[in-house]
Amino acid sequence: MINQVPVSYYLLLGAILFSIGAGGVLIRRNAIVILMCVEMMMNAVNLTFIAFSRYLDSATGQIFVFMVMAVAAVEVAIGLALLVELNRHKQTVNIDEINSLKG
Amino acid sequence: MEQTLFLLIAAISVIAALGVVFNRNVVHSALSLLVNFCALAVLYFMLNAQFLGIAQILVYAGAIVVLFLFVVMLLGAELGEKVTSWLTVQNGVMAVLAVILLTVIGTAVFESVIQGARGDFTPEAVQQYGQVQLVASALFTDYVLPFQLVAVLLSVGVIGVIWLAQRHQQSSARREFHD
Amino acid sequence: MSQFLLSALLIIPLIGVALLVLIPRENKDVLRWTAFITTLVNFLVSLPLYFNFQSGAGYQFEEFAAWIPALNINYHLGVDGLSLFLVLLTTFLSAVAVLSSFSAITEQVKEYMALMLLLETAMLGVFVSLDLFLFYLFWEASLIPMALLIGRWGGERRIYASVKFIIYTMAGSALMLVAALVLYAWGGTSDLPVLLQTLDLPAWLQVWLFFAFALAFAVKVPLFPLHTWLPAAHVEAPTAGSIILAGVLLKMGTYGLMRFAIPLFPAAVPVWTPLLVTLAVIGIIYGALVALAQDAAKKLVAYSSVAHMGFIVLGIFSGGPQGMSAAVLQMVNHGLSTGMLFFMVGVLYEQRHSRLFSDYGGIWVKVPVFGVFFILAALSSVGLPGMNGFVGEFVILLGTFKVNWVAAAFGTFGIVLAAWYLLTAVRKLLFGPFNPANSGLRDMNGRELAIAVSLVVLFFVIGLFPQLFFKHITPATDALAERVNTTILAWR
Amino acid sequence: MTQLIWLTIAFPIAGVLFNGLLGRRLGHRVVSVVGPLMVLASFVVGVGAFADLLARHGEAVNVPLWTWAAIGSFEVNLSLLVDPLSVLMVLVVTGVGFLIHVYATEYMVHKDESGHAHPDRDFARFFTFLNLFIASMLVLVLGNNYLMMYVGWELVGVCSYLLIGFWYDRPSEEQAPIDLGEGAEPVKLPPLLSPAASGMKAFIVNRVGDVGFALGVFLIWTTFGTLQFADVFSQVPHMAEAMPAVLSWIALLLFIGAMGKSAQIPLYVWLPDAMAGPTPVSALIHAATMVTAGVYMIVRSNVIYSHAPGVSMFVAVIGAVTALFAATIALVQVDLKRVLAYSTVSQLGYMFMAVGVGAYTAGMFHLTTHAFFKALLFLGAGSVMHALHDVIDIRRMGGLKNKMPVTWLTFWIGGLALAGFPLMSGFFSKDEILAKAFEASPVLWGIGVLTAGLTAFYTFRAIFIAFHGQPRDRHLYDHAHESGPAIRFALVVLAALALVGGVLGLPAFLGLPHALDSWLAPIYATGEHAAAAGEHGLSLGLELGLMATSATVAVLGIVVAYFFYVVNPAIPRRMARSLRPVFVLLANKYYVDELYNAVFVQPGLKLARGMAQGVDALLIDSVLVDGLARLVGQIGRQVSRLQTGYLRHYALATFIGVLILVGYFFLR
Repeated sequence: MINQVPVSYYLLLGAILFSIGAGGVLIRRNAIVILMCVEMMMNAVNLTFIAFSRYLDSATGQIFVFMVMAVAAVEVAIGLALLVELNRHKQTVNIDEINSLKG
Repeated sequence: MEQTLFLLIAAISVIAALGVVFNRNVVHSALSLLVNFCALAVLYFMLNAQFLGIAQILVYAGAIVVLFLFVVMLLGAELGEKVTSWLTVQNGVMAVLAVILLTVIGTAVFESVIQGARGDFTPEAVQQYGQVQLVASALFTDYVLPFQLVAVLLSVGVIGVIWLAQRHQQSSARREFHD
Repeated sequence: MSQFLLSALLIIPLIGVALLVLIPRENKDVLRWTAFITTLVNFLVSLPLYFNFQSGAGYQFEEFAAWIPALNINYHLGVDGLSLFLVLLTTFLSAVAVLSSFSAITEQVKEYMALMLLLETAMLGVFVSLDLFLFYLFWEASLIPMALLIGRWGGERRIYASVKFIIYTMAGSALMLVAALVLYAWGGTSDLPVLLQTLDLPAWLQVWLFFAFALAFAVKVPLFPLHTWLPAAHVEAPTAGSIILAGVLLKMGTYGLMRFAIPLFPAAVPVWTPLLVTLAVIGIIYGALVALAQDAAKKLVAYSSVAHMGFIVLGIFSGGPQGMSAAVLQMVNHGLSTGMLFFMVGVLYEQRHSRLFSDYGGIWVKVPVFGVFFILAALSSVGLPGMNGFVGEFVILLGTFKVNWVAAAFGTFGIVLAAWYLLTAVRKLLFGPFNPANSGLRDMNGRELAIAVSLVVLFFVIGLFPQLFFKHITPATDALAERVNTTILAWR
Repeated sequence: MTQLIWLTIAFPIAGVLFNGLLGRRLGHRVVSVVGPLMVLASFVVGVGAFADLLARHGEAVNVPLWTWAAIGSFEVNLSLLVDPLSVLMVLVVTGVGFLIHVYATEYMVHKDESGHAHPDRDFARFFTFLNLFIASMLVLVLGNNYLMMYVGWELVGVCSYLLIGFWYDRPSEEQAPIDLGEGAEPVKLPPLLSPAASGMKAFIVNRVGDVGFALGVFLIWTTFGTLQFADVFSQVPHMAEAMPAVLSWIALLLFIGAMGKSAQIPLYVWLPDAMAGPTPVSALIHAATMVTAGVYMIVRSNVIYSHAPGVSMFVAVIGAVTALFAATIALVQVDLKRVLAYSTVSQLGYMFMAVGVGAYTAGMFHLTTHAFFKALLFLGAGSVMHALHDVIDIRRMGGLKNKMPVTWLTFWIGGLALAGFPLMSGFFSKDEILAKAFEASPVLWGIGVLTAGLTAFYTFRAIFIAFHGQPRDRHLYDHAHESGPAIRFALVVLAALALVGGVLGLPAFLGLPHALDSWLAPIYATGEHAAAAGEHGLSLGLELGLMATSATVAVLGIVVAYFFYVVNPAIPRRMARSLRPVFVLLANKYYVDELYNAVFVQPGLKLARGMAQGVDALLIDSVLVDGLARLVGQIGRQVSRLQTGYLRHYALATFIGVLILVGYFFLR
């Protein structure tokens, strides 16, 4: 199954997904959606890793994705836990109201 | 044929991604995230990374999206901001920035020829040994240390979450005591 | 024994601190006397420095020990004509300061005395170290005890004063550190004698390095625009703190100029001399004028220090050996006479807790002995012949006149202003109708008398027999002047 | 005895230490013995040295003490010079000094009605300072180099400061306005400065002069490389050709010092106010010795001045103008001591006129005679004050001659000498000056004669008001009594000296040797005697004529004074009323004090305050230093505002960072 699809397509797709994720992080104010967008950005990166691994015939790409997945999982878990905790205090997840870090 | 399949899947994933960002209802965006992950899983299969495709579905689609939905249910779906319209100036600026990032990476992707050390993970080898065996052999030989570290990371993560949640019980318990 | 003398001088105060730590906090008198005896012992140990000092030009009582061999930085101590009398002045004034603070300081006496002893070590370190980094170490070390002394036992705005004191001096000396590093890079070593022989920096670099060093020292002197920390620090410092601050810390600036800035960068001296001489002369006139307008005794004496230090800088940059050796002697003189003035003001402050002239007036009738000593101190500061001030000022102006008669003319006019503000101070304090508010004043007790008499005796010894001092100072300053002149000729 | 000359200084210093440390405990009697004894001892040593010097025919001897400082080419060895000029000054200083010390032992002790003696509270301190003054004056006079002269110069300045301000707790006094009779509005007089203020004024004005002197000394060292008199004077002739300008500058600068110390025109303002000090101080310091230091300095440096003709003429002119100026002010003074003070300024003007025209001997001669009769007059005034409980305003005196015969008689002798009455010492010395002045320029002589007349007039005006006529204050008159033995002794001895003083310098045509001229000749021998001051350029007839005119002018002054104040006292008031503006001007001393105050003192204080508040507190301290601190504080606050607390901003910041990095790496 030779791949007619050149690697640049995959990379371009990865880039698009990454940008949409970044845009989402910047636009949305709901913490949960932001976390989702972050997940999307990570996945875009995974995609490019696998694309490289496929076209450079080396397994390292895939192993990296493996690591990234682990990190992503932990990150979401902790993120959501924090979010829940935050909600306990501020009764909101809208990041604009959470500005106690003000200088 | 494969190209048309790729384009289809790509379109689905992009639309799903946009769905995540621009959906007023958090649950809908979570679901569109699920679609996106599945689309990506298919792409992984096409890129000869079957194990990761399965892992993608298992970890991301199965665990993380479910976790999101669980949290959304816990906190109540409507708590997000009441988005009146998407066309505020700020969103515009952000969107423009995102597009700029896209163009920058995009141009880079096309110009520079991908080069790197060609490994031995050729499709033929895959046929011969099987994709999972090859990945496993790489993983447990020269990447065994990262593997251990990931293990540590995951356990820390688990403990962290439990502690956070547990603290949550104590404080509420203590609060009753005080009030 | 004599070749470990300098290290002994540095260590004795530390031993004193150790003793203080052992003594419980309650019995204050034991603390006070231990501290005083330590400083006294240190003074007596420093006397042999003078008696078996051969008045050649070289460094004497040298001590050499590798400190950081890897970086070629070593613990190199030594004394020559420039620093001999400053060491003696430090040990003497430390003893005077400790003795004078017996009745002034009541709370936390242990910490106070410990800080005084640490300060003494740091100051001595500055004057005896012949290694650039060792010098810098002691230079910064001397800041901390003095700042704490001002900060803890000072007057109302003491925090402001001590913070200003630290930051002002640190800012100056930071630049010096940079210059020292550059010098170290060029010279390969930080040992002064070695540097003096081997160093040949390009002229432009010498100009900049001289600027860096001179700035740090100018802050300390203090030279005209950089002097505003001095009155603040003096007014808020406790009496003993002021004595040490005026008596010794200011001299570290002028000493630094003569020990490091001028010999290491002789080519830069003619470039910077006009500016520094102008600032010195402005300092003399400006310091005197501002002192004239002061209504508090301590501030007046503080500004008089600015004026007197102006003379010293004028002497240093007068080029001739006369100016330089007189400048060194004038450092000692200023230390003694301003130290005594601060001590006398302190004696009054202890009883009346007020520094304003308006609270005093006509007190000579109430405290005759105090009056006599105060007038003697004022006259020594005015530069009455037969006392120490005159020797320094006259010879400095003489030396400067030969090179730059305009500066000398302004400087000489400065002594009129000096007479004006000092005698105004004497008139506001001692003369005039008796101010009944001072009826509670007591005359000087035995302890204060001992200090005053010892200082006045020194005034007359220096005033009548300055040659005892010049014979040791002159060889060193001749070498310095000759080094600067030869470079100028070669350079030109 | 010459080798022991240093004793003359050692004795007074011993007195200072003794009285200073023990005086208070041992009571005033011991102090009043020790004080004068020390000065007497110095006098005896002085006479011994005088005898030796005579034997050696005036050949100078140096008595080395110790090396003061030796730095490279700057070498100063302290040593005392015993030569005719310095011995003469030693004798004058210690002689007159001793008499004044004896006088002071009684003057400083106030007797109340019951005859019980109350010594002044600081009796010991007074004698300590008086001895210190004698020692300083001797240092000035005996020093053999310009450094010691400068040291003495400043020391006597400090002593005069301490002694003027002796009664430091006395406030300034108001002076009663002068009433001109017939309903004319009385003339208000400025208040008298307090002792403390006048002491400080004296010191600072002296210091201004000392600045000139110091610069002169520096210039001497810079040009001649040495400060010793002998070396300097030997190089002067050669320097006169090489750099005459430098020589004139040296002469001028040294003269500025003399102006300050000897109260000449611009810097004389401190002397009248110095009268706030006790009268012995006025007599010793402000009449006989300190003020003559300027004249001594010029006579000592006669070689320099004779090679700087321009400056010498300037000196003469300043002297003449000061003489006339001071004499005019003295005409209307109501305070006896201030009349004498202005008279001293005037007589000093004479001396400077003499040395200005090169008549150094005449200057010294007048200095000596002036020391005698002016000290006598001051002591007489002191005796009057002592008797009238410190009242010195002559308008409250009158007819004291029958109450105080000795004082009155000695005052007369002093007055005659001061006025230059024929055969008195003042006559000979003043006449010699006028003769020499005539040689130099008739204008100077004219001013001199006019001033002589005025001198005679104001002297006898004071005498007639105070001692003759009817007592104006009955209460005071009743209490007046003749002073005690010590005062009378001093007055009589000084009167004798004033009488015979003339013998020192009899005019040549009498055939008798001019003692002083032959005595001082050696000091001129060092520099060849440029000005032909030695032999008389005048013909005998002309000299007799000059002497006659000055005699008649003196007598005329006395007669007019007698007519004005004894025969018909109304006349001076009527004249004053008619010439009111002139009278007011003189009474207020040409408003010179107010001028100096407005031009120097107030602007100085205002500048000081301006510098203190404006430049120091505001510009440097709060604007630059604290300003810098505030600036750093502000910068800190601004930067902290970047931390808005909104996650979006942080995300955006990170995003932009990524964008830049990616852009840089990919597009490079």
